[in-house]
Amino acid sequence: MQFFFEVLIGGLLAGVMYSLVALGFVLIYKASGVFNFAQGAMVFFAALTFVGLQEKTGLPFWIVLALTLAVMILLGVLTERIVLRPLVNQPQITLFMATIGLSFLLEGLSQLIWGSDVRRLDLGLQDEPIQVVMDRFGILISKFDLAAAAVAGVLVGVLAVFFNKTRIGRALRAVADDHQAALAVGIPLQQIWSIVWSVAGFVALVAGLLWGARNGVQFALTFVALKALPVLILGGFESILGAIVGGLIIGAAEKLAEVYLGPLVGGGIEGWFAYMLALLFLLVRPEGLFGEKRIDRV
Amino acid sequence: MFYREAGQFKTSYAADQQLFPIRQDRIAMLALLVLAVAVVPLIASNYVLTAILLPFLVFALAALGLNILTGYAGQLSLGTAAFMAVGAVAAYNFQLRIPGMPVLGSFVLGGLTAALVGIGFGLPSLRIKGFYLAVATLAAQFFIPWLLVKVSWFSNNSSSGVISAQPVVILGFAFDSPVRKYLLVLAIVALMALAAKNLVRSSIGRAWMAVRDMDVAAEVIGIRIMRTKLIAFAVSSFYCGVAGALYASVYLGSVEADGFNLDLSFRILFMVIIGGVGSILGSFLGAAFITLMPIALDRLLPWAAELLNLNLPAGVTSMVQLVVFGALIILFLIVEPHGLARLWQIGKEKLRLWPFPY
Amino acid sequence: MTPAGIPPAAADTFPRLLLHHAQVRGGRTAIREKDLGIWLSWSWQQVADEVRATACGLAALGFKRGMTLAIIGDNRPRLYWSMMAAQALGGIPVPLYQDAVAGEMKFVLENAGIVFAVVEDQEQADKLLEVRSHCPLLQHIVFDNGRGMRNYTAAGVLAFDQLMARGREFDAAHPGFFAAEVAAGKVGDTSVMLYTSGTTGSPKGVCHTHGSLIAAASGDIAFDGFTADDEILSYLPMAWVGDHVFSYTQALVAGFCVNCPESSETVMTDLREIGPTYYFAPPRVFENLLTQVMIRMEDAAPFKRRVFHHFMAVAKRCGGAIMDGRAGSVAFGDRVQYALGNLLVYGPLLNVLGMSRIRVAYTGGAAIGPDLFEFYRSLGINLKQLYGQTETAAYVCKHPNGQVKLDTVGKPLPGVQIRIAANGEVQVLTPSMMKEYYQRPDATAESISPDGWFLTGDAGYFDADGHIKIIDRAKDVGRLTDGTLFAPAYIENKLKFFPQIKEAVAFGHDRDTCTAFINIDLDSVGNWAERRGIAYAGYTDLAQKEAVYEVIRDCVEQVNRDLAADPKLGNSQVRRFLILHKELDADDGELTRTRKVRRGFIAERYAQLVDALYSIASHCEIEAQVKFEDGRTGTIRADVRICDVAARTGVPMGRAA
Amino acid sequence: MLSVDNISLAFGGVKALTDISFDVREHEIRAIIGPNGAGKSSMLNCINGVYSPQRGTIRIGTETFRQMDPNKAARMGIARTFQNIALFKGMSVLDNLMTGRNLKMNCGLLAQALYLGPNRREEIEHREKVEHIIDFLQIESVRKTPVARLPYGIQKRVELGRALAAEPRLLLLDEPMAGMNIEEKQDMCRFILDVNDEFGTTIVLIEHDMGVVMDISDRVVVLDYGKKIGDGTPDDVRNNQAVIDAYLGVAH
Repeated sequence: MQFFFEVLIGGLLAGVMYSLVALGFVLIYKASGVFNFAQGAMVFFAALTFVGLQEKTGLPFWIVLALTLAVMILLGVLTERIVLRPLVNQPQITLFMATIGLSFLLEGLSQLIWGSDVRRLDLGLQDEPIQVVMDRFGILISKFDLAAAAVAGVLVGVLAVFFNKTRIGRALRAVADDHQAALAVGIPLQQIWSIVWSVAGFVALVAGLLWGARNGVQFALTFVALKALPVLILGGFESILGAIVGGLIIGAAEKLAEVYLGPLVGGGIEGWFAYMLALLFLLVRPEGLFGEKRIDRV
Repeated sequence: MFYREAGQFKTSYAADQQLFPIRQDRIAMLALLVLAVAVVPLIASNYVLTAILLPFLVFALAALGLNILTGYAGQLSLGTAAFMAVGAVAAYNFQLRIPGMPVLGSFVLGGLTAALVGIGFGLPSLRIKGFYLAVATLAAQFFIPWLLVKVSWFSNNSSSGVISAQPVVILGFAFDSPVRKYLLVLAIVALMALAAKNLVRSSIGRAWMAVRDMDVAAEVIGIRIMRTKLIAFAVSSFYCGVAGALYASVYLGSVEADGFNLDLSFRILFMVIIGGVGSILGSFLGAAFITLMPIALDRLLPWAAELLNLNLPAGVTSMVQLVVFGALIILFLIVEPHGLARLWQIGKEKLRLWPFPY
Repeated sequence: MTPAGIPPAAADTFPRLLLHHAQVRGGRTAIREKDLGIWLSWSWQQVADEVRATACGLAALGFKRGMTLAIIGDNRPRLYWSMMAAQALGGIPVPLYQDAVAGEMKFVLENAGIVFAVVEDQEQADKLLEVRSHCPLLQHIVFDNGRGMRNYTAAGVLAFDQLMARGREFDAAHPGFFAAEVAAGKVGDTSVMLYTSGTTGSPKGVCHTHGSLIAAASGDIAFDGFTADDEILSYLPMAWVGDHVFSYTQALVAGFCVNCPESSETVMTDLREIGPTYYFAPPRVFENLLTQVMIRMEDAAPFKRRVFHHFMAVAKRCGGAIMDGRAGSVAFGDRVQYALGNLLVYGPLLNVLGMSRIRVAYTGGAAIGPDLFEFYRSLGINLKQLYGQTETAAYVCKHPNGQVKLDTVGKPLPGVQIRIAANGEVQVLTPSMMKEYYQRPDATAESISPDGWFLTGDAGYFDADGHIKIIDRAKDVGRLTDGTLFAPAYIENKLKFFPQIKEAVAFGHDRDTCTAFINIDLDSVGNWAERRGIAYAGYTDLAQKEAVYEVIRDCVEQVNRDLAADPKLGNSQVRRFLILHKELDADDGELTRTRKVRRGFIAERYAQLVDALYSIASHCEIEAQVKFEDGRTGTIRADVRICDVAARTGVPMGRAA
Repeated sequence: MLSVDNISLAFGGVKALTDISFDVREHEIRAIIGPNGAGKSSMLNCINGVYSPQRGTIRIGTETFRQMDPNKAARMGIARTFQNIALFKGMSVLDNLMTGRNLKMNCGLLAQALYLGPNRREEIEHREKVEHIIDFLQIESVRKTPVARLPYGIQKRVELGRALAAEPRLLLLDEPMAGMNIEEKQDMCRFILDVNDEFGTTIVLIEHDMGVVMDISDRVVVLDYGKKIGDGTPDDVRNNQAVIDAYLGVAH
């Protein structure tokens, strides 16, 4: 039984990591109605920039962090300027494909600038279990996971408040519903989108650091985005809460399946299991856990 | 400028609805066919045949399949490679397990199997729309290759999961040399393209476009949305299946389920976007573009490097290729969302109206 | 394929010609009509059968020899067949203008004693039903397109299909009847009655015989070598002699194929689809076409515009010469450029207009500006001028191939003699002369001289090469107080050549100077104004703009330069002009149905303005009655500016822009 | 031909229609009028199944339905046009009309792929029928232009053409003359009368323009705030006090 809990908590903590990335997707979708496939590439780009700067400059952690954040904000503004502004009123499918193009661009660019070899990323957090929990319950919970979960939790809280309460948050939601209507009301669309993409860049940076620290900064990081997709399906594209809950469910389910279901079928199921789960869920509720039901007005 | 349409009038609906109503288009198409069938095999070197033309044709077929689903029926799919994998493995197994099965027959059966799988993964499209559907097809993209590799029966329990495909022998005539392979694939692709063009301009094609443009209106005039979408999935997967079978047996020579990964799906999606969403010609233009682009880059980059005398480390070309791909996608979506096909169409329109602007 | 040649002498009436073609080339396509998106075609044999059924149908209804049959509608195969059917029974088809209002038709119905009428659709049928109370003779109205007429119960209204069904019954019941009727036809019978719109007095019915029309048609065919392979598009009003000669008599004699467009809006697209080899159009059509081409080219991309204007200049330099076969006189460099131009500009331009297959193109019915004439010839269209009236079946003068002079109407045709009377009037003796004006012996006597010559009413003279040069209507030709010849139409045509000017009316008879009213072309000047950011509310507002007056003044000055160089008309230069505040319109009676200016009526109606022209006033207040499209009348008040133009001395012939 | 019995429709709390009953006779032009938001379009959408009413039944011919679905309605010969044009933007006028005929085409998939033989014959046969409609609506000159490029008035006509292409028994027109000038309105009225007269189609028409309604409709239903306040010939509706109040806005 104990082993079950350990796997469950491990799964939940991994789930937090997923929801962190999913958050980036939700943020941009909620604000600009764009399903940003390049979020994964942004995570990889952020991590690589951070590590690259750390090596090159040798500056302390916090300064490098600030520098990387600046780079990410610049990236956010540039993306809005070059890619999104000309495509303002295009259908969602076109914007979606543009982000696929963006993800390829970012992947190529980051490796061009910083080279493509795998690098260690040390966050000062060790990946060993926490003694006290280990003794009492005998469950192996790595300090790293806990810390990561804490950071993610804080970040999510901040964003939830930001979205629902502040003036900019309301403007973001208006823009998501209808670009033209928002423009008509006088909301500075371009400015709003730059902010949103910068914040998404920040989230990507945090996710990049955490993921990078866990399994090294390398090209595989871009596949993180593919992990986050099922989370979005479960939680619904528009809701932050959905992203969190979805992430936890997927994380836990995946770990449990890997441990229990995997051997029966010959292992390696973590690739598609999350998707099948999400797919089944979709058949029941096509717009996800918290998504609003879309009424087709004729 | 070259069009002389004066005097070309139609005396019957059949004439008016034919594939190429304008004589100059018919001449151009005929010339193209003669060039492809007679001239190319003579002058093209083996390298050109195997490295450029074969993949171009196979990818064009797959892009055609995806275009039917995404371009005409409006259902976004990211799982093209998975359906190609099904086609390839099914064709291999049909040939292996049923003695005396003709190669072409196995291709068709491979396609049909892919169509069945396609319908399976198409079912969710009835309830869900847009992005959610893209994710459902992504599920197929991850699940199917894993399944084909895992279940060893498919790969005739070869350890590495890589099986050498059977030689292609039809009616005793071995299609082994590059020229013969090229002609075989050309014949298949041309026929299927013609079939696709016919489908698109008859009633099922209009039903697809109706569902794509406004499914509420389509339903009201009596189009069965579910049936139309499933047919789109089936036909599209059939095309991808056959493309997969050709890709494995004729082009690569080996059937390897892992080879049909997400990256291949994206490449085919790019072909459809850049080539032109919703146009048969667009699939071919897109396939040509995406196949030729890397080769052109390989030649161009070293030359450019010398020019700017930077020393480029080895692995760079593939990186630059990624960047260029991404940039092109964005460029096309901004400049001409309907891709090369629309540019081709505008060019043709200008020629017909020359020297007038409208 | 039998050589085109003239059919045997026995086939000397139109019905017999029809049967001859049905026999000789029964399978070939005789006529096509674009309907429901595709071109439906009928072979000569099918046409013969349809005409037979129609004729017997008419006979079944009581149509007798010598009766008249009214024909009203767009160019439709069935209306042409009705003509042949009437002629087969020895009757006289009387085509009317389809855009005439019911009132105008009433006069013709009474004058020609119409009992039977074949109409195209509900629109025409309603007109006839409207005036039926005034024409007791009118018994039977047969309609072709029955849309909207399902529950018409008026007596004698019959569908064309019913007519043919009764015809087939009648034919079965009287087997020899049709052949006998056709055989009974004589060369001297009246084959058609065309009402001249006539600038003065009420219309007169011109009666032509089979003989006169076939003589004219045979002459035309021999002159230009038409064969059964030729294709024409018939889009002109059937009541106009131009269409009758072009798409009926010549078609029946040469046996070439007539194509009827789908509707009046789609004429240009149908012209492009058919690509006719023989084309005829009044100057107004060529003028509109030129304006359209210029406006579209103005909107083209700069590069395309430069290429276009460059090669047009080349064409202006040497196109005409090459067209006339005098290529030798053209510099080698120009010939290469012209060939290149053909590939890049002229070929595609003609192809888009649908004129690339034209072997021979004629214009006539009104004078055409020399530069407009030269524009089309330089593009490679073998455009030639023909001269003739309804009374002479338009068979008087034509430009022979290769001898085209820009300001003449060509040489007398074979079998035609021309003499110039004392007062400068052109008189003609031609086999294609009409028999008489229907029931108007007085009018007939007036226009045919005792020794059988036809008095054309046009003033003109022979030039050095034996070409006839028409300057104006004889009665309009006047003299300035100092005696110089004043030909208003000649001046007006020079003005009308400019795309900016749509219509012009010149005054000068018994005056010491010459002045003019000008109508600007709203499309062309409007487009020009938009390009320069000049805002305007409508025609009246645009017409009074200062900048517009400037542009028109340039045109008038150029015309003056041309006139100055002409020995006979040197002094009749336009000294003062004004731009009319409204467009001259046929509905207001200012133009005839074929858009010819009715000078007398206009002079009388705008006497106030004419006087102002001859005073020193620079403005004139005017109020005019206007009839709007839906029948309501209203008045337009405007303050019309008058502008002076400097006279030109004898400067050598300057080229108009 | 069609009878609607105490239909009620609500979206959550919003009561769009309450207890509406009226009938439509064969070959009749039945108008539904009422101020904006009276529930006219919702009524039409219930008849052809786009919305499903909570209470009441719809009887078409002999069959009675509680819930109608658009596909079944189409197959039973009910066609309609939409208030804001629902044409297929990606297609030309001709293709839009041909799509209207898809119920009548039943060539198999393989036959369509080969195109020759049966499919070609079927395409040509249906093309001819569509050409009659094009001729009827006088839109020959725009036959091959993409629909998106056409002016508003012509698009309305094309949508009417698409509905006619299905040769319906019952035609539901949702404000066919909205946003048209006088001339276009006269043309559209003539088309509607011709359709009713030539093809014998029963027409249910929603329209604001009183002049048009009074001229061409045989009987009129008046809705206001989702309730039926008037039913009968144009004349007795015109001097029905409740209707006048509804339009002149007497306080409720």
